[in-house]
Amino acid sequence: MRSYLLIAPELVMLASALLAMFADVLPVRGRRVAAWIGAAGAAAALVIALAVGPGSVTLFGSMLRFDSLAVFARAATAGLTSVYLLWLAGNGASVGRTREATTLALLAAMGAMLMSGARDLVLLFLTMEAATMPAYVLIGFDRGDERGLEGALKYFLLSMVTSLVMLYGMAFLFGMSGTTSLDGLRVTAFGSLGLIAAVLTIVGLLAKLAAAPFHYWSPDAYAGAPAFSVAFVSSVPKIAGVVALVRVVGVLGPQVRGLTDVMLTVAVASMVIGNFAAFGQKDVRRLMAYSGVAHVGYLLLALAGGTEAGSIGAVLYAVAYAVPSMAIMFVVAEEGPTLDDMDGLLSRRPLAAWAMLVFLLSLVGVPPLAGFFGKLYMFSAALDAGLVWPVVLAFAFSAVSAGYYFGIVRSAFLGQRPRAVRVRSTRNRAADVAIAICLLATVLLGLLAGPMLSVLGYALR
Amino acid sequence: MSYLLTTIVFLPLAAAVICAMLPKDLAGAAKWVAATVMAFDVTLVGWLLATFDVRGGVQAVVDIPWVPQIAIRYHLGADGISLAMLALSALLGLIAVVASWKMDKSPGTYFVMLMLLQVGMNGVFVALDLVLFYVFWELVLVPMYFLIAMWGGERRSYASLKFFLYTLAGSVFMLVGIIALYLYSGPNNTFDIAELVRASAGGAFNGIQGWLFLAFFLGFAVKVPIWPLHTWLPDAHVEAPTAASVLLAGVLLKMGTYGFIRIALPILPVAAKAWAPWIAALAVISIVYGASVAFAQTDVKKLIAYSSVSHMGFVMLGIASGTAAGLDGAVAVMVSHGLVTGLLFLMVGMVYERTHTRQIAELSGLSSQVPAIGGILAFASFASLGLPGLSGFVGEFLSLLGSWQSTLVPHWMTVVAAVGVMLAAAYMLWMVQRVVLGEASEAVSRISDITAREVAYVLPLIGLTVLVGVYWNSLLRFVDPAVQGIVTILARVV
Amino acid sequence: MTWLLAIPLLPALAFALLAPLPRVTRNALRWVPAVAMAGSLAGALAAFAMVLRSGGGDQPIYHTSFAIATIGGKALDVGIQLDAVAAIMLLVVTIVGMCVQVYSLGYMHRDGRVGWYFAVLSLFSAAMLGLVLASDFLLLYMCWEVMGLCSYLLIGFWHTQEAPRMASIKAFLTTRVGDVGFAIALAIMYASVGSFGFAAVLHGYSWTPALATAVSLLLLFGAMGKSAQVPLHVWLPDAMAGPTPASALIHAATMVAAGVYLVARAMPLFEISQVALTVTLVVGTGTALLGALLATVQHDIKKVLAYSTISQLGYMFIALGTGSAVAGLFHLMTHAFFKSLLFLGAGVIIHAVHTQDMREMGGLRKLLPWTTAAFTAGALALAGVFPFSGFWSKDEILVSLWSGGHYVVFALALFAAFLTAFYMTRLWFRVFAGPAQKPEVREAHVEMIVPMVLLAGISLVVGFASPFFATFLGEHGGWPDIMMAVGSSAVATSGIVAGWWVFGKKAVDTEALKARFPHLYGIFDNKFYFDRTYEFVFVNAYNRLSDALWTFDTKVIDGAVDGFGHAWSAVAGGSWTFDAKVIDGAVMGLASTVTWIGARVRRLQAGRVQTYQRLVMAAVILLVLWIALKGA
Amino acid sequence: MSAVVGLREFLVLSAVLFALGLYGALSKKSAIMILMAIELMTNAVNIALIAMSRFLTPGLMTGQFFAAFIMVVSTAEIGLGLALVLALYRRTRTVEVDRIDRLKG
Repeated sequence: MRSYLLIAPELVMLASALLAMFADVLPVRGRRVAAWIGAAGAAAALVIALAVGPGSVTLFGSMLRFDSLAVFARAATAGLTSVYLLWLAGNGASVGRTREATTLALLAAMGAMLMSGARDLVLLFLTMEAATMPAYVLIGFDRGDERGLEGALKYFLLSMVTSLVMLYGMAFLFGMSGTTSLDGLRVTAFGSLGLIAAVLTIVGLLAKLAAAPFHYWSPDAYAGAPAFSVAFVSSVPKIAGVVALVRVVGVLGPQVRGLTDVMLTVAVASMVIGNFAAFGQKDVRRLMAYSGVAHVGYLLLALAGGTEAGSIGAVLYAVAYAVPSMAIMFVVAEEGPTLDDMDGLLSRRPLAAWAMLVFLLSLVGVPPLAGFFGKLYMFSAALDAGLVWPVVLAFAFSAVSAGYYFGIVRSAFLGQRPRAVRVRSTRNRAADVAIAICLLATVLLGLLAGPMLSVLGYALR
Repeated sequence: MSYLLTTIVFLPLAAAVICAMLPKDLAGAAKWVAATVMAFDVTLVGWLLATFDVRGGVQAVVDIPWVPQIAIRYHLGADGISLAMLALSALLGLIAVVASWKMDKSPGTYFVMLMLLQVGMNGVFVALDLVLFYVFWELVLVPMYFLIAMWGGERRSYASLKFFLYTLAGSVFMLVGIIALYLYSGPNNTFDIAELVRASAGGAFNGIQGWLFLAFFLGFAVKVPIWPLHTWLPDAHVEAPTAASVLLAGVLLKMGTYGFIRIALPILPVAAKAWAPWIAALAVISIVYGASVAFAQTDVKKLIAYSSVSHMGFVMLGIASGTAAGLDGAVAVMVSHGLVTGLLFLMVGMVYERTHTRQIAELSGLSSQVPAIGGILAFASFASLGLPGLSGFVGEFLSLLGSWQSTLVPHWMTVVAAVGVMLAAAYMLWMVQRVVLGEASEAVSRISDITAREVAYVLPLIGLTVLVGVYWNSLLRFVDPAVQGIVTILARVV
Repeated sequence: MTWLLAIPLLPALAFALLAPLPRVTRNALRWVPAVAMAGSLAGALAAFAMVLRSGGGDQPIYHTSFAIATIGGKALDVGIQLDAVAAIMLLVVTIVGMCVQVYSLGYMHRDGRVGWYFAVLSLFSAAMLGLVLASDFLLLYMCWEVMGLCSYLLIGFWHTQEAPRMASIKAFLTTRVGDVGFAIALAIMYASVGSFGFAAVLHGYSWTPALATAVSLLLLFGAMGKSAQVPLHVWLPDAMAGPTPASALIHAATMVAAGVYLVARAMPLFEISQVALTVTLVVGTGTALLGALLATVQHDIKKVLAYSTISQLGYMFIALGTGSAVAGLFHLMTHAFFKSLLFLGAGVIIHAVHTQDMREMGGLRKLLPWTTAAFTAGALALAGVFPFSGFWSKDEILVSLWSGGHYVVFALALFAAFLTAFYMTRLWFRVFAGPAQKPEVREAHVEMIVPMVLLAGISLVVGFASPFFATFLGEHGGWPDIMMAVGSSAVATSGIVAGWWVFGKKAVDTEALKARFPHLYGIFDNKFYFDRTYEFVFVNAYNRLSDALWTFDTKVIDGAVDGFGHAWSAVAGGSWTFDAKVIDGAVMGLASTVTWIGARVRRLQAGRVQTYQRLVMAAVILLVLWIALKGA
Repeated sequence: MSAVVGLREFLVLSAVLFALGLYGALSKKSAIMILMAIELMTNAVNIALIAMSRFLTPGLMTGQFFAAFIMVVSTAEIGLGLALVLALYRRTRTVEVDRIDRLKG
């Protein structure tokens, strides 16, 4: 029984997912009760995950072990999902079919939480698919809109192909090492065939994170999908994705000589394509897609360094990226996807406008917000590993990124065209509370970077 | 562990929060909140000035760990130079609030921005940890961007984004420099300036001082501004509202030069000495270039903006010289430029409020129609062209002495700088000639003279300009001991 | 002895009191500066008496200093001292200052801004007194510049008219050109000696000849700016646009003399380098000659006096050039008295006939008896006629020239003396002799007459003090020898006779003369083309340079950032312009270029899912190949 | 070719199948055909896994477990993919992947 306690958070998520799915059976009427249950469930999972904390006990024959990195990722995923569902509860009317959305979100989050603890190739594959399948449905959520379905299909086809490439690689990894557990892989000597298998495996993970040149699905998927699903898909699964990448690279990195160069090239490619493509975008969802590609580029740069500090920094930055980008998508979902919809936001909703500013500044990396400390921490690790020029490039790009992020700010603050008809706000307090929580998290993640790092189990210098 | 500096720096933040909380109809009260908080801030700084022991080096220190994992400390402290700049920043902040008393366009947000700007400005001069310094450095950018973008003139969106991107691009290099310092700072890495100075003396950065200095140079040079990185300044000044351009010219420009004095010189003395002739050359170009271009301006505010480029050229000349007189002169120009150019911008703001034009061609005969405004504008112009007996002369004269005395700066550069002083007289007097003297032009003929409120916020600047001009030690008493420390570091390096 | 500080501070306080007042009250209190000046006069007399009692000599009898700044730990001292030279200069400045103040009460009482005039006059006197009492070059330099400001304000007093406005900025900038040299001299002093005090710089430091030459030449350059020596003399004639009493004080007695005083103070330095002395001599001679020549052709009475001042200052520089500071200072003193007298007289004349053009004057001898008497005394003193003071001081200079062996300069000086006598007589006959063109002229008020008479008396008496003057200053003094006296008197009288012959008897038709030598007269008329060359070489060139730099600033540097996009469009062809139109929000060239690159990068995102898949697989294969090659 | 069908033959078969499936996924116009090609690739991976498990680690069954899991997951995913294609067909009356390109840029 003792070992089931370890995966209690995931079980709670599963239970609340099922409850949310059959919420109409419950005596309580109201459309958004599912979202409330989901939010409460996710919050409970967060508390339990933190309470249980890291342990060395392995489950299911050493396939699952939650060290401090995994605990942080689980807690972050659960927390973000809880905030997401809270916002969903607030915005139920405009979203429609909240029960399905809540269930999908919870299942995807559960998959992601398990993935962060996966120690075995098989479990890695299973949890990865568990995390992405609901994402396909979320992207294609609005059955009536063929753009959403088209986006979902593209996402589906591309991720299927890349997953199969990963599987093919994993098969050969298993072949050569005789075992599928990550610790086992560490031992075997890799010939040139092993190099290829390793690269193929990495490709699957990189595609999930939408790193260039495997990012092609994300701009179309995000542009087609409704904004609220992009909010979830573009932020929560990525945290667990980064943790998985850290695990795999941690294992394969030392044995595969060229792997760090691959990571480096992919990182630089992501930064270049992500930042340049984001300029001149009129649709905020597509802009955030490309910004996602750019930020994954920064993450991969830290991982390319190959140091433990680099991986810790990458995970911290994944959270520091997820929180503001999800919150931005919340505001976009409430206001409308294009820049013109954002015009005159300050006059209509001053609090939302200022919150939007803080989130964008965190993404640019302006201190004292979370983005800055994440980047500072990550890039000092990368610099330490000797990647001088890529880091200068990364900093230069984050400065350039101010150009396109400020496009949103300029229309929100300086745009004169308040929307003609004041649409009766379908939101209630809950949505604003969710955005406020994100705002608090973005600022505190910056100021309290110290405690955050100690939670990550990083030995105090 | 004194909490004085923390209160001084973060008091305006409290004001900002209060102003933000004010409901729409009470927005008018924002200015009172800002004024009282800034007044209290200035008194605190005054008290610090009074109890400051000139020989005591860095005082009022607070030093607690912030992000222990990578040795970032919340470390504040003030020595003579920082105190002088802090006093300037607090005083100009208070004056800026009083000067924007009649701000009617969404005043609540305006004063929130002004107070956030004040936090950044106060903080940057007392931060002794590089990351904390960088945090305050960047913190200033966003409020100033909004002050220009939302309350500026016609081309405000162009000017504000240009200002933001120029400085941000510069600060990117600075951040890389800071991280490189952190990594190369010997066994236990640190961001703390004092420890970095000791590490540098111990030879920690010997190989790469050149590259590090380049990184910091780019970051600071954009802010100073040094020719050719100056083109953002005239646009930002012309489009910014009066109070914003007073703070921009009075305090923000000094963050760049303060960076050189506090960080670049002490931590990278070898590179500073190697680069000195080049910096002096750029400084001299800035002086003559700024003066010449100012001579051709048709817009008064642009003229004053280019004059700032010229004055900051003197600061860089003083810094490049590396001598006690040069550095004293540099800090003196920083303080006096803050007072004098702040006064100039306030007067031009008054004229603009009344005549709604800044074109020199349309303005003339101020002294016959509004003698008080004309007189003060003339007084400020004479202080700006470096008339002895007023603060402008002190800094420029000491910079010239320092650069002649220094072995790093070729003598012909000091001669060109001295000619630059004469050129300053040319464009300033040419402006006074056409704007203050002569018959009252049509735009000027019906305006009213200075009001009591305006006199109230102009008087302290006039008083200080005369005080520093007549009794130099009123400023140098604080600045000189701090400068001696830096000169000894530079002297130790061959 | 700290009451010495009161001498410069009293007028300064008067200015500080009057300046902030509103115009009406300031006009009412216009007598305050006069009272302050009286106080300074009393102080000056007391100081002179004390120095006299202590027997003069070159050691200061009182010195106090005050640390104005600490630089690199060392204190920078500024202070005042009282020695023989200072005592004399104090006397000169306060006496002339008092006369001008009293005179102005009458001359300016109808002017609307008279209060401001007296306030600035008072500030000027304070600065001059401060300069004279200064015990170090730094305080001297600071007072020097404040005087420049006051001269700017006084010349441009009637700033609503165009001419005074242009003249004032011309004066300030030309003197500022000289001050550049002065500032660099100070920088050298500080670099080598470490302080500015007279004692430390002049006596306490062993200067190498080269360095001494550099410093003295730079100081000379500064003095030339302030004392209007060729080539920096162009501002003085135009400065006549200011009120006449102000010109009397500034452009006759005090400010222009400051340059001479500076060189006199720094004489020990000049003596170390022979080069500096010869340059001073040459500059002095050139200026003396040029001033005298140009004075002979001016029609404006004040312009004549202005060029005469330039010429006499040239004389003082000649004296300094021969190494005899005493002769220079003596001539400075005498010149101060009789030249200010002449200016005050000219003021009365202009007030009476309401014009400055001598061709409209004449026959004033009978109409303005007192003025004529006083003016004539001054004119004779200037011409160097025995027993007037001009004779003695000019004689001193000629003696020092002769004994110094500068025979050529001696001859030129004599010729200049002849010209001086000639143009003063020309002026006298043009103004006082001949038929009265404006009969209804009244004599000046008493406040204007008394100062003139006083100055006339001094000009008569002070000459006799020449032997005591030298001993008082610590040099060996004595009566000038007879031969030189006779020689110079002969030259002076011949000048007067020539002047009477041409202008008194109208024996020569000057118009015909002008017609026969049009070319020569052209040169004179254009003041040797100094103004025109400066205008072209410096002012216009600088205007063109600043316009060029501004366009460079906005077009090239700024353009480089904005234009990068437009330059790129030439490379990228039409598509860019379409994008630029669409993305009108592209704020900066840089930003619009990046947007353009973005558009190109996004071209791959063409929407067909299979192209995506092919791209992905191509990337995978590339990676695999690269790893395999690297791995093997 | 040795009479007995060894590991090498299985791996060759798996590679051929994988390549064919990949070709089909990349070139076929109809979405249904792409899904079938993906199914082909999945089975290729399964064959490889089972072969390696049989020949290299006969004692352990990990490879086969892995294959079993893959089959389960891939059926679910293909079902989901078909649902997507069906929904898309109902809206756009086409399954031609090339004509579904309204999202771009």
